[in-house]
Formats: sequence, C-alpha cells, structure tokens
Amino acid sequence: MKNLKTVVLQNGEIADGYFRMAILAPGYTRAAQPGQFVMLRIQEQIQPLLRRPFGIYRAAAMPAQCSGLPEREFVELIYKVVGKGTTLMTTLKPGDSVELLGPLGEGFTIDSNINNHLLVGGGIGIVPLYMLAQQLCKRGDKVRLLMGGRSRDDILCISEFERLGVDVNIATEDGSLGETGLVTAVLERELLNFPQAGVYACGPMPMLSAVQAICCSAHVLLQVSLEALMACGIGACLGCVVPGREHSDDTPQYLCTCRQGPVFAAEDLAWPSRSNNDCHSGQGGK
Amino acid sequence: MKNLKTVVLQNGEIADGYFRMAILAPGYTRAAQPGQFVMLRIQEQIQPLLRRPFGIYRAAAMPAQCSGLPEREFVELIYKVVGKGTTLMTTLKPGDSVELLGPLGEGFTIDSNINNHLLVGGGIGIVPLYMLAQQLCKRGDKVRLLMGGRSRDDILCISEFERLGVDVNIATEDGSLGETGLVTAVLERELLNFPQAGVYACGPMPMLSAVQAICCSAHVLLQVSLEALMACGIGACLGCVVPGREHSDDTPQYLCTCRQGPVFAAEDLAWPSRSNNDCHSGQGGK
Amino acid sequence: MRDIPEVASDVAVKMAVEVAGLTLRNPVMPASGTFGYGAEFEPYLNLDGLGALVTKGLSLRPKAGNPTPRIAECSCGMLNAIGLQNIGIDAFVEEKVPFLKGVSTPVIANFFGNTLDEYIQVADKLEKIDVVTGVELNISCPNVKRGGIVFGTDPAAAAKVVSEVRRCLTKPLIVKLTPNVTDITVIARAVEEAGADIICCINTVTGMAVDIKSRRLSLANGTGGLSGPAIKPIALRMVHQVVNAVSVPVIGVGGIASAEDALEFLLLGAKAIQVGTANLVNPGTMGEIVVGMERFLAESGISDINDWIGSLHG
Amino acid sequence: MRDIPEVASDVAVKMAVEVAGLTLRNPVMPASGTFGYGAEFEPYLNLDGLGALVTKGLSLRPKAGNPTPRIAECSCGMLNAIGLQNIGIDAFVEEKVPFLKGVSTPVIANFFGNTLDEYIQVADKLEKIDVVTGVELNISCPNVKRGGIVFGTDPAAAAKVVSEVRRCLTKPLIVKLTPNVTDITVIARAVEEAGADIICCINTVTGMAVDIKSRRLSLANGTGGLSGPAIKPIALRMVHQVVNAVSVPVIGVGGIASAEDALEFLLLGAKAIQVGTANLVNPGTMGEIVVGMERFLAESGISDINDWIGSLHG
Ligand SMILES: Cc1cc2nc3c(=O)[nH]c(=O)nc-3n(C[C@H](O)[C@H](O)[C@H](O)COP(=O)(O)OP(=O)(O)OC[C@H]3O[C@@H](n4cnc5c(N)ncnc54)[C@H](O)[C@@H]3O)c2cc1C
Ligand SMILES: Cc1cc2nc3c(=O)[nH]c(=O)nc-3n(C[C@H](O)[C@H](O)[C@H](O)COP(=O)(O)OP(=O)(O)OC[C@H]3O[C@@H](n4cnc5c(N)ncnc54)[C@H](O)[C@@H]3O)c2cc1C
Ligand SMILES: Cc1cc2nc3c(=O)[nH]c(=O)nc-3n(C[C@H](O)[C@H](O)[C@H](O)COP(=O)(O)O)c2cc1C
Ligand SMILES: Cc1cc2nc3c(=O)[nH]c(=O)nc-3n(C[C@H](O)[C@H](O)[C@H](O)COP(=O)(O)O)c2cc1C
Ligand code: FES
Ligand code: FES
Repeated sequence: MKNLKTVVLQNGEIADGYFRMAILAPGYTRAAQPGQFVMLRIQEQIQPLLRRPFGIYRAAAMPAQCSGLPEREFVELIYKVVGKGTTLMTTLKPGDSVELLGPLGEGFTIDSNINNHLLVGGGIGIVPLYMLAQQLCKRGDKVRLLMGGRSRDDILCISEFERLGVDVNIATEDGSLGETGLVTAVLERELLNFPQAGVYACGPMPMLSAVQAICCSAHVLLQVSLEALMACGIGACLGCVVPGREHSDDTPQYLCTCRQGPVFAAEDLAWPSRSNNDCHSGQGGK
Repeated sequence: MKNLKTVVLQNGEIADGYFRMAILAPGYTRAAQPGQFVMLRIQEQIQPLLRRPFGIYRAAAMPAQCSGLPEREFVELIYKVVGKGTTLMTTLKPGDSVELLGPLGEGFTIDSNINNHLLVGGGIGIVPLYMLAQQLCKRGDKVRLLMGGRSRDDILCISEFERLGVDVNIATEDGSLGETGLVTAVLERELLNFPQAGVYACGPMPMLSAVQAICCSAHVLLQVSLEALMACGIGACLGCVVPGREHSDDTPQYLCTCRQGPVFAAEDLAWPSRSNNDCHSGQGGK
Repeated sequence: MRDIPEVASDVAVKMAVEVAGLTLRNPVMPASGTFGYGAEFEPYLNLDGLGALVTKGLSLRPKAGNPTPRIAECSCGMLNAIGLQNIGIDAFVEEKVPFLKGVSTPVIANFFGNTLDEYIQVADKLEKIDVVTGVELNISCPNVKRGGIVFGTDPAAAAKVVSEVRRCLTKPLIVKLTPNVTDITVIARAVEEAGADIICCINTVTGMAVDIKSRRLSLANGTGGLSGPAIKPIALRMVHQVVNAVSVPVIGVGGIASAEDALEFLLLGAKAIQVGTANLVNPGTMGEIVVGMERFLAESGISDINDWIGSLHG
Repeated sequence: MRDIPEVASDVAVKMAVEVAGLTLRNPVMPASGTFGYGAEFEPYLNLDGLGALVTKGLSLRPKAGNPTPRIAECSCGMLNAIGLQNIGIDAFVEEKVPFLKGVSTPVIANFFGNTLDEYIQVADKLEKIDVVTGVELNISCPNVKRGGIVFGTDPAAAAKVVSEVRRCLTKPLIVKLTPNVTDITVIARAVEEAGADIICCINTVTGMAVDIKSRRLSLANGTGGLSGPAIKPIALRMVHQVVNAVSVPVIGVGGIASAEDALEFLLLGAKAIQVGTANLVNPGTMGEIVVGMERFLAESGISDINDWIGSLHG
C-alpha cells in the first residue's frame, strides 16, 4: 500500500464507452492480489475532490528495452465512462500525471479444496475476475466465465480470458452476442453441471442479489465483489460501509467495503432474499 | 461583445515565464480597439471559477489556405505566468476549447491634434500598446516606445514594434538590456525632447504613479491602462472599481475599470501625488 | 466554435410558473447584484427569455460601496464585499427604468435600507414605479454593518421590517434571507407571518480570505460574502428546510451554474431559482439553463415543469 | 513518479508550538473522523512527524452510525453523514490504545455523548487513559439529532457540558465548535468561561445534495456535513472572529489541503491547525503540509513558526 505519484502509460477506448488505462506502478506485480482495487487521483486539482476507486484488471511488467528503458511495472484499469471523473480520465494521455493509492482492500480467497470455478461478471464487473482467472488457471483448475451485459458492447476482454484457458459463456439481454437473456440463467444451468463449483461474482447489485439467491439454494460458496461510494479507500472515513449479516434496523452492523472488502463471502452480508439465513449453514466462511 | 466558445490556435513560451496564445476569434479584426481586453475562460470547469482578464495584443486574420481552410480571424494574448489560472493556460494546446468574452472595455482615445506619442510600458504592460502603435503609425504619427522591466527577460516583442516604425528605448533595472534604470527616467528625458507628446502608459501601479507625476508636472496628456481584480468584466459585479478624481474617504467616487476603463484619462483618477489636482487644468479630458 | 444558444426551444415542455401572483415565463431569474440593471447582459442573452429580471440592490440614496479590493476568488466560489454600491432609487427611475420598459420580462427590484425608515421610503417609491412588478427585500446582506445583518438574523427585527414594508406595498413581496443564522426556519416563519409573499434563500455566506504573501486580508472590508458552487450544498439544505417550514413559495439561490443545479432546487420544492455568480463567469448562463432544463424534462417525459417542482421521492 | 516526501527537513525553522499545555512538534494534526484511529495512515505518513494525533469521535457505547449512502461529492467539497460510527470507548482502550502507545506523538481523543451524563462518563474514562494527552469535546456534530447540535448551538447548553466535563479532567480540554450558528463568538466566549483550554473551529457546515436522476436526496440521512476546500473561507472567517473574541488558543480547521492553507489559518492567529477531508483525498497530505510550511517560512526568513502565528498586518 503506497501512494504513487506516477504517470499514465496508455489510455484508449476499447468499446463504446469503455476505456482501458495502463499506469506505471512499480511493485504492483508482486503486491496486487485478485479482487483488490486502487484509488486514482485524476489530477492534482481540487476538483473533482475525491479519488475514484477502480478494480485492478491486471498488473504486469514491460520488459527492459534495448533503447535503455528499464523494465517497467504497470497496472491496468478498465473503466466505464459514467460521470465527471471518468469523463476526465478519458482525456489523459501517456505521460500525464496521476496519483495511485493501492493496492487496497481484501480480494478473493482461493479455497484449495475447490477445483471448479464459475466466474460471473456483469458488464464492467469483468474487471476483478481476470487476475482471479489467472491464478486459478495457474493451479490447473477448471475455470468458466459466465459473462452478461445489456448488449455486445458491454462484453469486454473475452479473448484474454480464453487465452488463459477459461471457458466462456456469454449472455446479452438484447441477444447481440451469445445467448439472449440474463447471465443468472446461465449460472443456474451451469451449477447443474458443476454442483461443487465455487462462484465469484462482480456486477450490478440486482445481478449480485440474484446470484446470491441462486448460490444459496444450490448450496455453493459465493464470493462477491462490491461497489460502494468511497472517500478514502483506506478505512478512515467509514463512508463505504455495507450492512453485514447481523444487520437490522435496530442493531445495525456495518462492514467497511474498502477494508473488509471489496470482496466478501456472500454469507457475511445482509441480502434482501429472505432465504439468506438458511444459507449460512450451506456456505462456508470466506 | 460576444461570448465565443472557441479554440486555441497556438500557445507557446516566448520568454522566461511569458507565453503567447492565439485564439480563433471571428469578428475581432474589426471589433477590437487598442486598449480593450477579453475575459478568458480557461476550461469549462468550476475551478478556477472566474475568467481571467487579458489585454488584446493583436487581432488579425490568417489568410485562406489552398488546403481548404477558410480565412480565420484570431486574437493574440501575451501573458505572464503568475498563479493558478495562468499556469493552467500554459497547458493549453492547439484545438483545446476556451471561452472568450470580448472585446471589452474602453480603450485608448486618439486625439487627432496630437502627432507625437510616447508609449510607456512596464513588463507585461507592453500588451495594450501594440495595437495602439499600429493605429498611430498608420496615421503617419511619430511613435516612440519606452519600455522598462526588471531584466532583459521582461522586455517582450520589441522587434514587432520596430517593424511598425516605432522608435524604441529600453531600460532595465539590472542593465541587462538597454539603459540601466527605470523607464520613468527615460520618460522624463524624452518629454524634454517631445514636450507636446501624448503619453500612454501601462504597467505596474508604482510605475503608473510615477508616470502620472511626471506627466502632471510636464503638463502633458496621459492615458493609463489599469489592472483590477475582475469577476465579470462587463460592469455587472462592481468588483473592479478604482477611486475616481473626486474620491475621498468621506465621499467615495468609484469608476468601473472593466467598463469605464481599463484605459482612463489620468486626470479622471485619484492619484497619490498631491500635485494631482493642480494637473487637471493642464491635462485635457479623454 | 459556436455561439451561446438562444433562450428558446421547440421541446414541448410548459415552463411557466406562478409564484404568489408573479407569472413567470420560466422559473429562471438573476440573483440581485450579479446582473447589474439588466442592460449589461443584452449582448449575451435574450432578456425576454428569462422568468424575471432582478435589479442590483437599491437604496434611498446612492451608495458608494466598500473600498477595494472587493473580490477574491476561492475554491469553487468567490468572496465579494461590494458593499451594496448602487445608484440610488431616484437615479434608477431616471436612468434604468426607460430601458426596462422595453423588456417584456417582469422586473423585480431588490432593495435595502440602513434604517427601518429608509426601507419604508424605498418601498414607497418602488410601489409607484410601474415597470417594477415585484420587490425583493434584502434583509440579509452581510457586508454592511447597518445595512441588513441586524434585520436578517433576528426574527423580531426581520418581522418588523417586513410588516412595515408590507404596508406600503401591494406588489408581491419577496423577502431574501441570510444563511448566516443558527436556524433559518425561525426567520422564515417570522417573515411569512409578517406578510412575505415569497421567501428567497440564500444570500451569501460570510467568509474571509487572506494572502500569505502580503500578510493581509484579501478584502479591504475584511469579511465578504461567499457565493458560487461552493455554497450550493448549504443553499439546498436551507431551501429544503424553508420549503418544509412555511407555506409561501420559495425561490432557491446559491451556487446554481447549470440546468442540473436548477433542477435540484426545483425538485426540493423551490418554485423558481436565481442565478448569481454564474452570470459573472458566463453571461449566457441563464439561457443555457432554460434550454437545458427543457431538454432534461422532455427527456424525462415531463411536459410541465410544475410536475417536477417538489416531486422529490420519499 | 516519486514517493510522498517524508515529514522531515533540514531547513532551520523551529516548528514546535505550545498550545495551552500541549507541546506539539509542529502545529499540524488530523481532524477527528478523517484519520481513523491513526494506524490506517501508517503506510503513508510518519505518524511521529505530526503535531498530534486526533482520534475518531468516541462515545460511551459503540455506535453503528447512519444508513448508507453516507457520502456525496460536491464542488470542491464533500458531504458526510457517517453518524459518528465508532467502536466505543472500551473497545478503543482494548484495540487501539496498544498501537497508540507505540507512537511518540501526543494523542488527542475526540469524544461526544448523547446526553450530558454520557459526556461525563466518557470524560471520566479518558482522564484515566495514559496515552491520551488531551481531549477534544465535540459539541458540534450536526448529523445526529441528539449527539451535539443542541449543545453546540446554544451558549448555555454548551457552557453546561463544558463545565461538567471540565470537572472530570485535568488534561487539556479542547472544545470543538459548530459553524452552524448566527454568532460563533457567543458560543466561543461561553465555552471559554466554562473552562475550555483551547477552542477548535470549525466542524462541518450542514448541507444537502440531491440526485435528479433518482429524484432522491443523495444521503440516506438527508442532510450531511460539508467539508473540504469549499468551506475554507467560512472557517477562516470564524477562526478570525474567535481569535479576536477569546483569550484561549484556537485551533483552525476547515478546508486545509496545502501548506499555504495552513499558513493562512496560522497567520490569522490560530495556534495549530487540523487537516480533515484532505487526508481522505491524499493520506500523505499532512507530511507535505509540514514540509511545505517549513520551506515557505525559511524562504520568508522566519526561523520560528511562532513568529508567523498571528502576524497579520494591520
Ligand atoms: C472497489 C471498486 C471497484 C471499482 N472498479 C471499477 C472498475 O474496474 N471499472 C469501472 O468502470 N468502475 C469501477 N468502479 C466504479 C467506479 O468507481 C465509478 O464508476 C466511478 O467512481 C465513477 O466516477 P465518475 O466521477 O465518473 O462518476 P460521478 O457519478 O460523477 O461520481 C460522483 C461520485 O460518486 C462516486 N461513484 C459514482 N459511481 C460509483 C460506483 N459505481 N461505485 C463507487 N462510487 C461511485 C464517485 O467515485 C464520486 O465520488 C469500482 C468501484 C469500487 C467501489
Ligand atoms: C484589463 C486587464 C488586462 C490585463 N492584461 C494582461 C495581459 O495582457 N497579460 C498578462 O499577463 N496579464 C494581464 N492582466 C493581468 C492578468 O489578468 C492576471 O495576471 C491573471 O488574472 C492572473 O491569474 P492567475 O490565475 O494566474 O493568478 P492568481 O493570483 O491565481 O489569480 C487569483 C485571482 O486574482 C486575479 N488576479 C491576479 N493577478 C491579477 C492582476 N494583475 N490583475 C487582475 N487580476 C488579477 C485573477 O484574475 C483571479 O481572479 C490584465 C488584467 C486586467 C484587469
Ligand atoms: C458581486 C455580488 C453582488 C451581490 N449583490 C447583492 C445585492 O445587491 N443584493 C442582494 O440581495 N444580494 C446580492 N448578492 C447575493 C446574490 O444575489 C446571491 O444571493 C448569492 O450570490 C448566492 O447566489 P450564487 O451562488 O448563485 O451567486 C450579490 C452577490 C454577488 C456575487
Ligand atoms: C468523514 C468525516 C468524519 C468526521 N467525523 C468527525 C468526528 O467524529 N468528530 C468530529 O468532531 N468531527 C468530525 N468530522 C469533522 C472534521 O473533523 C472537520 O472538522 C471538518 O471535516 C472540517 O475540516 P476539513 O474541511 O479539513 O475536512 C468529520 C469529517 C468528515 C469528513
Ligand atoms: S472509503 Fe473511507 S472507509 Fe472506506
Ligand atoms: S469586473 Fe464586474 S463590474 Fe467590472
């Protein structure tokens, strides 16, 4: 965990409204764990005030060059343009200064007893799954990515997963790529084929809730990566909390997304589905 | 007077800490008068909030090009990097968006009875004098520029004045260019040579005060171009006022720099020198 | 490179609002003191496309204002200590009213006094000026020792000046409140009871700036009024409080620079909004705001802005 | 690409200040609630290089805080409605004090209560914790209905809680004031008289944000506390007022993000400063501020920061 005053190496649009940015990041190839994130300060100005949180898609190194450039470690982010900060990010060019705080948070826990993995992503939720897939594939495990989105434009980086040896199922709501429908339908089906699989999900909250309900009834272990509004990313402000399993209006229990998450064992969280409590016996701890 | 959402055409350093920027500005070649200014919005962001005032150095047109580019009018600013806004301006590149409000204010008044002109500039105070020199030279008048600065780095654009046919005297405090000393000493001397000259001055306030005192005793007409903190530049906020001739603590009289100025007849203003009141008979109205 | 858009649109959204007897083409008007007397903005804006015009604050006699420096830029805001410089009510009638007669937009005259008696005298005069459709009573200027602060922060004093002024006026009476109080609802209820037809909030928040190079306060007056985007969250809070505390309509002011900002205040229940500092930054702002609001409402399937006003979800 | 500078410098400026019995290495400390309990910042900052550590506000029992969303970004600022979530004084002793024992910097415990009795009980406990060098009484949190606002906006209530707490404490007592009042000097004088050793101002300014897409208030709590650069002019004004109204030392807080900001507050006479929101944006801020202040003072030919404090020119 460090605050690096560093520079952008690359930044470009990879699909309509989605960008990919590489940032010089010494130390990240060893430090970054699947599911961790960074807080990016887009420019050293007062406005926008807060850093923006982004999952780490990948950390790697460019080899040293004959031209004399030494080996350079970098971190890659993939971001969707949604508001002020991400719009400003699209204007960054190689060499522009940014500040990078990270790697932050608790990532995915890999259970050595599970050898069959279903990664479920919705849209930009693909991001934290790539490093996870890398690690799982390295162990020789069976890894399947179930990827959903509104349309083909929301399905990103699939070939990079395939190159790792990941099997990929795609579902789009408009049918423009893969199956027509929701990725949760694919999950239900695949869980019949792989009833002992570990499930790892990242995507919009309605998707995560549906995934939780499915995993709960199927009695499989689920880890989810959450988003929350964040000011600091390091556990100082308590702005990013989510209700934990024991949470009720009378006795609130809040977990810190930036420090205890962003990846949580589903059973540690409060879910809207009433079946939640019944799950906990079926799901192991994270 | 218009608010143009326009673009930068050129922007580069011309001397240590001084930049020159050309901005696409249809209509300016006809509209802009010597001594007028613009309010520049550096970026369409909330921070920095206020526009920055800059004198118009020059308004001209690039001829149409074979490549199909039509004739393009532009306005040129010369700016000194002093704070947040001007620092941000240095980062602008051709094609970057800016907003240009102008041309604003009352510029220099040219008295057809005067054919001999002394233009007195201090540092960045050179800016409004160029268009003035252009117009005076076009009339076939005798124009002399007395230019002062701390060192040679503060003496800008001299050759451009010379190309108009302007005689130039330079004085620097450190003697690195021209005479050693203050430009006001040069003025005193030149006023002996040209006792009927009209004087036009722009520069830091202490210089303007000294120039006023000199012109007052020499009984020559003086116009000064002032700087003031400005929020709007169009007479709406009353933030930019300066004390007028009748001003006293008991009965304040304020003139609006952005609308009644930035160029004022010296006799319309309040000056520290006690001899001020004695001047007014000697100096004609603007 | 394009020109500022005109105040007009063919989107079929009804933008007119009724605010306590004032019929406004749309809910957008300038905040007093940031729009001169109107004419300054003619080159940049179609004045007839605004909901109303609000003049610089007027007093019985001309007022010279504070010494300079009078303004300072801050993070996302500015401080001003203009000190209510104005030409006085008589010069207003002579020099400005003729121009305003040529504008079809309702004119609201903002005014203030140093004493209760001055308030009353100005109100008397404003009542007789035809072109003045409504008046806005400034009991909130924080810059001038005796020009407001005593009236605006004490509920009894506020009620007194409002009821006295009320008696001279048949025209709609807007009372503009200062945010520099512990509980703005107390003042709001007091002026409502005393006869305010409309409450306008907020005026500037008292602030200060200091220059570490010269080691001096940045404003000659010491303190100044903070305005601009920096104060929007404070203004939204107070508008929300006042809307829920009184039954007269509320005009929202403070940090509005875009259509989205304006829509926020209306969503909280403000019936109209005023744009201040943003006029100084971009004299075409209000035109852009009107067009932007129409577009947003049309895209949201709302055909009458009155359906948006106060439509905050529980 | 470079690392954040360390809190250290060989510029020969004396940075230490004495603030009513507290000896501080330099006048820079975190603002409560933006620095956790200290440990969170160890990777980014040399904790031993700070003037003091100020903890998150502590209460008698653990407090869960408000529902989410709890934060919203604004122009040059942020709103928070954390609702004073904290682990409670007993867990503080068990879980956090051991770490704080390893830090050489004086620890100031910020605390609050829902009732006068709770305030007293927490003060009693804090008096007995060795590692706690001073305490900061929060009578100003605007988020929780009974957690401060009543004490902090009424001079009599403020004086009451201060004098009661004072009786349990031999340690230096800082009282932190809310800016959401008509006249902060009235409260400042009341708490001074009641026994405050130091006055700290300001806490957050109550604000609100609303989302026009969802048509909901942005914070679950409705209102929140505005902090960050946007409030600096308000904080400077109030620090100036309080410095001139009381004779106890004043700690300045509000919008400080740079050495220049910090120097402004000191110039107005604040004896020390706190950094809040800027810690969240950049956890290394305070280190950069200390280094930047030293550099500025050295360049200005000032060899002791105490010569800068309050040295505003007429
Ligand atoms: C742990 C974590 C990992 C994330 N990873 C990615 C990623 O890999 N790629 C990606 O595109 N996005 C990711 N997000 C979401 C991303 O942070 C937001 O899209 C981004 O902050 C929006 O900023 P903005 O200024 O464009 O939007 P605005 O709406 O202008 O932002 C206003 C404020 O809201 C916050 N905000 C808005 N949307 C979100 C959101 N969905 N989650 C959290 N804060 C939000 C902003 O940070 C800012 O503080 C992640 C969020 C979290 C918490
Ligand atoms: C009519 C007029 C014409 C000018 N022409 C030129 C010119 O041709 N070239 C040039 O380099 N400068 C010119 N100036 C000065 C120029 O406006 C300031 O240098 C510039 O605004 C500084 O902005 P900043 O953000 O870099 O400084 P900051 O100090 O960060 O600015 C803070 C605030 O102070 C204002 N300010 C700071 N210095 C001045 C100043 N000297 N005059 C007015 N406002 C100031 C800024 O506009 C801003 O509102 C002119 C000023 C006026 C009034
Ligand atoms: C330069 C300036 C002058 C002002 N003069 C007045 C005035 O004469 N009367 C008044 O009631 N308010 C005056 N105000 C306050 C504004 O009308 C408005 O309430 C305040 O600026 C907040 O709105 P904003 O953030 O949109 O600027 C003035 C504000 C500024 C910036
Ligand atoms: C997230 C957050 C939590 C805060 N919690 C507390 C608190 O527990 N006790 C307290 O006295 N002030 C609290 N504050 C107020 C700060 O200590 C400080 O007074 C305020 O934020 C203004 O300073 P700033 O602009 O530097 O942030 C909190 C502020 C923020 C932003
Ligand atoms: S974002 Fe500040 S505690 Fe998580
Ligand atoms: S700058 Fe606003 S009146 Fe001159």
